[in-house]
Amino acid sequence: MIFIILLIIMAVLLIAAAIYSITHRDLLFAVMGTGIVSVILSMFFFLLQAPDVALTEAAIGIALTTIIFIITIRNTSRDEDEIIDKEDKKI
Amino acid sequence: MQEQFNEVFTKYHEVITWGVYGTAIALMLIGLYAILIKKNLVKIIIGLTIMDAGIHLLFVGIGYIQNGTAPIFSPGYENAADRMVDPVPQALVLTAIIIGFAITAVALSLVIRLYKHHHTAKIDQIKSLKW
Amino acid sequence: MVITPIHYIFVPLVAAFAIPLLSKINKELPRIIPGFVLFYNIIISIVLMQQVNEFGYVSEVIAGWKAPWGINLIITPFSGFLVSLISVLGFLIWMYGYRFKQVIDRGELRTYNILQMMMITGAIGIIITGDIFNLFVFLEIVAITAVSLTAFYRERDGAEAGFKYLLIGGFASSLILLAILILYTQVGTLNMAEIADRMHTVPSGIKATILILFIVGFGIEAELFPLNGWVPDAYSQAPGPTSTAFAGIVAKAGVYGLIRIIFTLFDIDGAYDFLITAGLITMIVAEAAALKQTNLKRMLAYSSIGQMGLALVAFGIGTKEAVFAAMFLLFNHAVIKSLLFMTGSILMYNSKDKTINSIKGIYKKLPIISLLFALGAFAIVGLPPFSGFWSKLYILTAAADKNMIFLIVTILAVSIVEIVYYFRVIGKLYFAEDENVIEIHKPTPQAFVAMAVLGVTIIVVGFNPDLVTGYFHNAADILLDKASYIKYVLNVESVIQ
Amino acid sequence: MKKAFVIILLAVLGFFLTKTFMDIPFGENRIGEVSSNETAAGYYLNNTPAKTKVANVVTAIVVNYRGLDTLGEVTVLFLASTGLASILYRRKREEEDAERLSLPSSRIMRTGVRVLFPAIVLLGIYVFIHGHLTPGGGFQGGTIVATGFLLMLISYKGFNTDHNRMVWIESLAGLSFVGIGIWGLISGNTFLENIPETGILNSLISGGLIPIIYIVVGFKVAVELTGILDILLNIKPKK
Repeated sequence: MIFIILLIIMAVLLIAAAIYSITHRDLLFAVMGTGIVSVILSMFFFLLQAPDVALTEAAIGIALTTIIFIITIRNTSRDEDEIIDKEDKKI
Repeated sequence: MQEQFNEVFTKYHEVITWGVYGTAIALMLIGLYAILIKKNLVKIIIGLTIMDAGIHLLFVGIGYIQNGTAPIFSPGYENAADRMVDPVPQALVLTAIIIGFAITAVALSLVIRLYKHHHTAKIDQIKSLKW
Repeated sequence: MVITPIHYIFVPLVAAFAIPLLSKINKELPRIIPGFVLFYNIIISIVLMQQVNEFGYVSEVIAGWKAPWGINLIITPFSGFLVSLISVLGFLIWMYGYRFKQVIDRGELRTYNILQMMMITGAIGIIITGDIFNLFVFLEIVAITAVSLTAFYRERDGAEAGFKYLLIGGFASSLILLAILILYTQVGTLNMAEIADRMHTVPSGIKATILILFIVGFGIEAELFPLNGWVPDAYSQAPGPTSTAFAGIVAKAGVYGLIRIIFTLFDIDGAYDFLITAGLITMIVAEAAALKQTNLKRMLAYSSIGQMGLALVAFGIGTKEAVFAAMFLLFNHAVIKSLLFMTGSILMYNSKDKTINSIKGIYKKLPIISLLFALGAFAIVGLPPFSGFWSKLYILTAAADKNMIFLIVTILAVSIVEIVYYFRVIGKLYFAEDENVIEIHKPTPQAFVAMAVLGVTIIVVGFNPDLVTGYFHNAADILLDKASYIKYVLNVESVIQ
Repeated sequence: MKKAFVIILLAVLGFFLTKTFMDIPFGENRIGEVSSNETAAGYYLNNTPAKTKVANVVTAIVVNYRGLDTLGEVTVLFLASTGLASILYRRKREEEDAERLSLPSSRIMRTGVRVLFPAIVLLGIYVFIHGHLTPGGGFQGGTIVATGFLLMLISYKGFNTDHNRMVWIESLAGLSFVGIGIWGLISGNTFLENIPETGILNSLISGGLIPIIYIVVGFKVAVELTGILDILLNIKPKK
């Protein structure tokens, strides 16, 4: 029973985080959204008896992908539509 | 414990199927939507990452076997081969995750360079080549 | 150590991993080592082709696990022909680009050489592997190197072309991954021979889904319409040797992947009709687009797409004669288009603004290059007695055997379009007044040798097509004989000598 | 307009994918009887403990049965870092006044990172040494080590990776991976063959060459990812 409850909660959270990161205009928050997707995905993998994949996703998806996205945003614009003044995008 | 799990699994099989396959396909579609609609290059790459995440989930979901254990022969379980989940999709996903990361890194470095040239990261403002 | 197919993979890898260290010793080493590696590829090809001629197949298992369990490499007459072609072209491209960007920094020189060598290795890997997921890995190697090379020049719009390629390529690789997954759930294996063996058990609806995903995925490397949006940009922005490699090597690997999957893995009849339709549309659209290009390299890129479309049409006819003609066309296209890109890059480099208009009368300053370009142009439109004529003739006869009148008319019409735009360039090159007073950068002697080899090949094969046709007939027979492939791979015990 | 078209396209695609995957029952055993060796997965599960003496079947597949994939994967990472360097290439002068991305780090943060750094690196090394026994392995361990270096790079302005040493480690790790493969060829077997099959299942020294290859992969992945992060972190920010 716990299996199903966890699975459903994770499924909902995954989709919610994905939609959040797609729709949010502030790219920094959008990237955080992908980070959350990775966290939940990693737990999902663990639930589906794939500890190796879970560990990889945790290490690559949560830490490294997020940081390279943040570096990119620092070097480009933080606002998706680039309306906010470019001076204000310091991280 | 096991019988109980099996009973619940069979009873809610449809819900579980949708919970795994449905989520994975939804993630893919959300990612694809961002790739096709969004104008910001970083958002497009976020879409690519999310699409990949969906495919990876689909891989692991395909490999899962009811009541299976992780494919590791830990001490005391040396003869558990017949109730382990499928290890092949897991090995493939491992490769796919690393390759996906490499592609993301190269894509983001291209975005940085494009921004330096054009002072924008929006696809409709970078048009020296025909899109 | 006996030469086996794995030498194609590990020798370049050793070189690639060692070059960063060796470049500390001598600045010239990163330039020279790829040459040795690519020359060794030719030696491997010669040795392996002898074995292929003798036994029909050459295969090798990796890590000691025989075929369905481990990864195996297999060389059939068709893939052996492509691999040898790529090896020779790779070496010529290295010669052509040997002094390329003479005055650049050490770091950049190193990356350029590593990436160019690994792109060729990745293409060879796509062709010789017998495992569907391994093919995906090699495809990614090609994609990453191709993107980095496209974005190599900082002053051009390479980054944009590269991003476009990366986006389309990333999408394609996701689709191929998905196709592999669905295939795995149905047959429980990743070995291509075993997949082909078990394909009849797959429900036809799922089979069609998998095939569509594969076609879209590989169509991007094989320049299939409408997935070829990246081609003209990448070809025109990449360095000269790299665009030659795109046309001569990467496109061949993409076509090979598509053909291997449709001919060996699947047994759907509709796939052949699909190939004809897709090829025809690709051909017509590309040749029409080539007509209105002003940039020479873009024009060559569209022409290349058109030729790939023609090759797919020929494969799609599906008879032995047609498959033979398609292989001949692939050979001709690789040789001729490489020559055109090599000479075209030099012409472009010496013109004022990279348009066709600005090469007016350049032949006075670069007579040999202009002559070679004209030779390539005559050959690719199919004028006798050059080699391009024979492949087009064989395709037309193959189509005539099956009474495909529409196909014949279209191919002839497209040839006229080709003649128009190639002759426009030649007209500009030879018969227009010289207006530009620019300094001419002469190509290096090595580049001359590389181009001359290609030019001589065109003429020799043009006068003696029998030199190669016998081999292609044999290769076509074996490509269509799926059962012998399956039997050979699944019974293999160890390396066949 | 474009939005509506895309949504219709996605709906059609979603419908077909759902339809395809709903035909593949979730949780069903597709491996078949393990001892029958009918599917690849069954063969691996049946033979791994006896033939390769590796407890973690995923490791056995990644490193041994499908070793060429792993070699290709390491190559992809290597080429990505090479390509990244060429895409973001800067001249020497730019490099000097480049300002690294760093957190506005307090003393607590820096002390914390200094304490954590050895622990993280140790954890990473533990993960890739035990790749054949527990979940994890070269890729995971290498990534964890790279994360440790990332923390150091962003919290200490003065901390720099020794570029020269990184090139050495990267090249040597790559060469030894290929070298292990060539050893198989020279000794009359096949490329990447797992020759010394000694050891007892579930002991640290078991599985022949598999743990060694995974350790090499761990070093290579760690250095490559650190290199990628180093290049990206040192970009000169725009004014």
